Amino acid sequence: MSASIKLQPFDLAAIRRDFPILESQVHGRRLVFLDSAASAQKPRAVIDAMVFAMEHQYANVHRGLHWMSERTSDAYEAVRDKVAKLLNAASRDEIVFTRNGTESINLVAYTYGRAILQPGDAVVVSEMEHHANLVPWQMLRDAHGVELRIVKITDAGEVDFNSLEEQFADGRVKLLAVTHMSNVLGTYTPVERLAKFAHERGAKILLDGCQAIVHRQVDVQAIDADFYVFSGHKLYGPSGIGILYAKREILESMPPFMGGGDMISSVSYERSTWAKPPHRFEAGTPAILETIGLGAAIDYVEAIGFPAIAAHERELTEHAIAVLSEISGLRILGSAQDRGGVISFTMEGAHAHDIATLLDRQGIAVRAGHHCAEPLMGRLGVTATARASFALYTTIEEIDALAAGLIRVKQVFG
Amino acid sequence: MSASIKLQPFDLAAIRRDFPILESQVHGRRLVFLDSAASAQKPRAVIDAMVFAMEHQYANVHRGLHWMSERTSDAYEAVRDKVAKLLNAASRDEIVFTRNGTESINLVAYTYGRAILQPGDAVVVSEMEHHANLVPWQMLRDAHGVELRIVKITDAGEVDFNSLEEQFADGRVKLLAVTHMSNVLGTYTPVERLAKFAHERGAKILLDGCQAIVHRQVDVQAIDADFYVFSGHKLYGPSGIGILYAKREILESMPPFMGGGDMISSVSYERSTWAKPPHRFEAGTPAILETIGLGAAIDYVEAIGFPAIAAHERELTEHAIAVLSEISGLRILGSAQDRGGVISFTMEGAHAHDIATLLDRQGIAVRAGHHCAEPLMGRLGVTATARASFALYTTIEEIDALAAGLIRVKQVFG
Amino acid sequence: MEASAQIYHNVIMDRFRSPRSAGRPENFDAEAEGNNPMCGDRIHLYFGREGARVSHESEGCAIMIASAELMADAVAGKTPAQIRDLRADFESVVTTGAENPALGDLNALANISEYRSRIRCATLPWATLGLALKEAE
Amino acid sequence: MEASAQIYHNVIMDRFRSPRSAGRPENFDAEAEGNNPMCGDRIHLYFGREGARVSHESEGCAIMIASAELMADAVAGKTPAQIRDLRADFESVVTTGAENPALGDLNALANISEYRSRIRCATLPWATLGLALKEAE
Ligand SMILES: Cc1ncc(COP(=O)(O)O)c(C=O)c1O
Ligand SMILES: Cc1ncc(COP(=O)(O)O)c(C=O)c1O
Repeated sequence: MSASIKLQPFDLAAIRRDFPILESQVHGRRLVFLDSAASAQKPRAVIDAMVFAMEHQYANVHRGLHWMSERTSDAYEAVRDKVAKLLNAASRDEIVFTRNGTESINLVAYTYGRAILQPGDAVVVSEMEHHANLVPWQMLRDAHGVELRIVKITDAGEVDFNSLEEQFADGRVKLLAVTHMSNVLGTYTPVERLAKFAHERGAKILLDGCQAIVHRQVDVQAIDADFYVFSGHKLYGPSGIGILYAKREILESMPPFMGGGDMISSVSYERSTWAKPPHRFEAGTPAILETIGLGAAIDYVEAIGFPAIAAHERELTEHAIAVLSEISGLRILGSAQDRGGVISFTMEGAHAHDIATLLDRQGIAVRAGHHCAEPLMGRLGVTATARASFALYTTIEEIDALAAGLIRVKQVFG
Repeated sequence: MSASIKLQPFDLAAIRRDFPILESQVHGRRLVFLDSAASAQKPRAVIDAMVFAMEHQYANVHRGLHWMSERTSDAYEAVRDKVAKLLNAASRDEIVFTRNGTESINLVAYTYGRAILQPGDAVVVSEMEHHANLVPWQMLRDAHGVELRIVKITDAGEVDFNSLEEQFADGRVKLLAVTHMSNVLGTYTPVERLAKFAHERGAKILLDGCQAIVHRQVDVQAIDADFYVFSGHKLYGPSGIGILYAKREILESMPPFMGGGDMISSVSYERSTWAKPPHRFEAGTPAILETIGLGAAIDYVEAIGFPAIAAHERELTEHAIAVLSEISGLRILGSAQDRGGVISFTMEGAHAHDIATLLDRQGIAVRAGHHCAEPLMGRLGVTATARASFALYTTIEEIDALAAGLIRVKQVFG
Repeated sequence: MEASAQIYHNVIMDRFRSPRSAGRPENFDAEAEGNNPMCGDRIHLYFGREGARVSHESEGCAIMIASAELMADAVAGKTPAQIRDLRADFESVVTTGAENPALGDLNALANISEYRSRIRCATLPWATLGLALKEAE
Repeated sequence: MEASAQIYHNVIMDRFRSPRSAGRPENFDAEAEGNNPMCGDRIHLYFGREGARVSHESEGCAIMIASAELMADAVAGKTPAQIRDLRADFESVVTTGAENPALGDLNALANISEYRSRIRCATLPWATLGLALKEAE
């Protein structure tokens, strides 16, 4: 809604008031929400933007000549500019709206994967990928004869460049698809270095930014990313909207994914011609309200500013590592040099599920399981972990509550 | 929100108060919104349900063990039951959540189309399909060698059963994909008869219910539909959520569409196994808030009741045909026996775009163009039409305003 | 209907009703075809180098046809470079809505700027002329 | 922690900490494997027809392991038909939360009904026993 963004000082109490749900009680306790990496809560500004559209300015986009449709199209397309600016894309036409990060990766696997990659080419992913950045490539392998290779991670949870060298050695790798931040270990990957590495060897790079985009400034041109994907719902926006960024010439080389309204230039029975990107990849009525909500979320985050968010979350993460490390029998997984506010852990004698349930009784929401990263669990020698993750609204007190809660878990399971 | 639905008498004034946007002014005139077939406006109940979730009960679904996640999963999965009941599906597991009707059809074309249909098999669509039910089959034809055939419509705008016989004559047709209601002509197709026709000849039937679901009770078991698709945003729900219904044994035979979280049973590098339907087809974080909004929309529509809605819309349609027919030079396209509240027309001497713009100056929103049905335009011998479409909140006065507006258009273009 | 008059200006309705540059001329140096697939507007344009004569066969809305007509008037006698400048100035008028005194009657289309989806109707003849100019080079 | 005590009942913690039916027996008539791919819970179950003896090798959460233990107690000496009835009754307890006086200690798991995603932890041993019973037929 606000055209010019004014930076606010980082006022945590005020920020928390922006998120109505943080007032909630769970089992008679104030909610301590440490599951934002799965999906973040929504600020008032996002709720208001969606309500405003539904109450005052809504119609289908692109296809109408009337006032409501024109204004809704303007609001919707303005978000493409916001996302382009957020990522520092060279052009708004490099931004494709999808449902979520998962669809963004599948779109690439179905179109770039089947039309540009050739049987015999290889795709490399890392040992710490979310299923969203593994299963689409397995499906591509099985349907299209592209080889799938796995680059190892070190015990610290970082990409192993020796292993990367090996995977690339025969020159058949055409795509490196790798996370920008692990949703299990909190590791940030060295994306500029990875992009350079891939490009020097004639491969493109796809970055799964679902976690990273929430916590730090991303500049796709500085990184020289070929593809960058993320989900709106983790960035304080609504569910149902995701982003695929790709370089213009790559998008132009890609055939469409889904067919239908809005993605065509002309249609006859014999032959249809496709619209230019990004519309080529956006078939049917899009997630209009959700896109508008995402725009409000981007404005919100940018008004606070990534430097302030990153500083706050760094403090949280350091504090969390310090207090959790003091709990005997608790093991934090991963120790990357560059890591963010996602902490997975196990506790001697207590299964992750029991930890999560016992914390929930105390109003503390953490996640437990394989976090859609089953192969990584195998690499770490566990079947499941508990995970606490932090957002811009998380407080030091909440981390202390987690630590206290875990000590109670130990008492039950001790 | 309400478990038991109580039927209300059809109180149009009260219904209009449920839709905040209907109070809007456009160019200084009260909005007359006659573009609901493109996307419907949202009642307070839908807005409230989404706001409630964002303010009080939100987390990612399925993957969490904590209170917020469990309650959100409950609210989300309850909508599957509501949709199953709305369609009278035999089981909730036959309901797949997608982004929109377009994605639902693409999902079928990518999975059923590529895994079950064989090169040389034929798919039949009609001359009055929306691009959403044409382009995916063209893409399947070009990628997979399935033949695409077109069944003619009569001048009245009804499916021509002689033509249908011809298309099926060689026994190669395996799928009949046809609209349940035309978004241009307002024609309802005889779906029970079409299903019986297809089944007797060994073909399955897919019905595009994007328009029909809004206006009449649909019973997929009575129809004996194999696939039924629709979009939430036309049924007074939010954008970003669509439905694919398919018979259980068909869904079970289909491979997944997109890969990622939530659609797997287990994942290893070599091989992943798929979850059972419907989850097999729902990769990644779904449109949680939008699904909850759709649930509220279904409750809303069912509380009013399809018999009352259909009766009201029949009255509107008859009135509209009567008053528009009196305008000399105005031609209504299509005259099917069984038709609903979507009226396309042309006017001598005035292009559809000019009609729409001139009506917009008077606060009246209609659509103009090819309505994502370019081949149908060719069949009708026009390049574009203007279209007025009615919803449960449309009034007789609004139709009179349209007629008066069109008379002014004639004055300008006369 | 005062409001609508701003868009369906007399000049526009006049040129739409009684086009002066319509039809296929006997001699021309280049021709080009333009269409807007979203609405079916279609224009076939003929360009005569001498005197920069433009004629057109058009099927479409009033805005597109009037724009073709006013364009034919405006470019008459101009050089290709001048025409290209004129096109840029015209596109800025119809996208911003700010009239440009140097453009004369072309300003009649300024108010179309309110209708983002109709701007293409006004600019289609100019885009097609651009193609014809390239061909004529 | 009173609230959590409702779920991590003494009976449950006791059987989780000191399982009595764990391990591979020397003789058995059927075996079956169960796992919950969503969390990695895994149980290998052995069934001896005589006296309906159940033992298990389990890796997983307290709820799953305690449930396996309590199941082993509950089915001892029962016929396959009785076991199937017991399973249905137990599943109704853990899905509805309503205790069933006839089920004795199995009611210790009733409160898991609040956690829809944990109900599978409690029912996994029973589903696996179902497989073993089929094999033993
Ligand atoms: C008959 C018909 N089918 C399919 C669609 C596509 O719906 P959506 O754009 O919501 O995917 C529409 C609406 O535009 C329609 O009217
Ligand atoms: C690293 C990573 N990639 C991909 C995803 C998938 O995101 P979504 O479920 O929104 O598609 C997630 C979130 O679950 C994630 O953390």
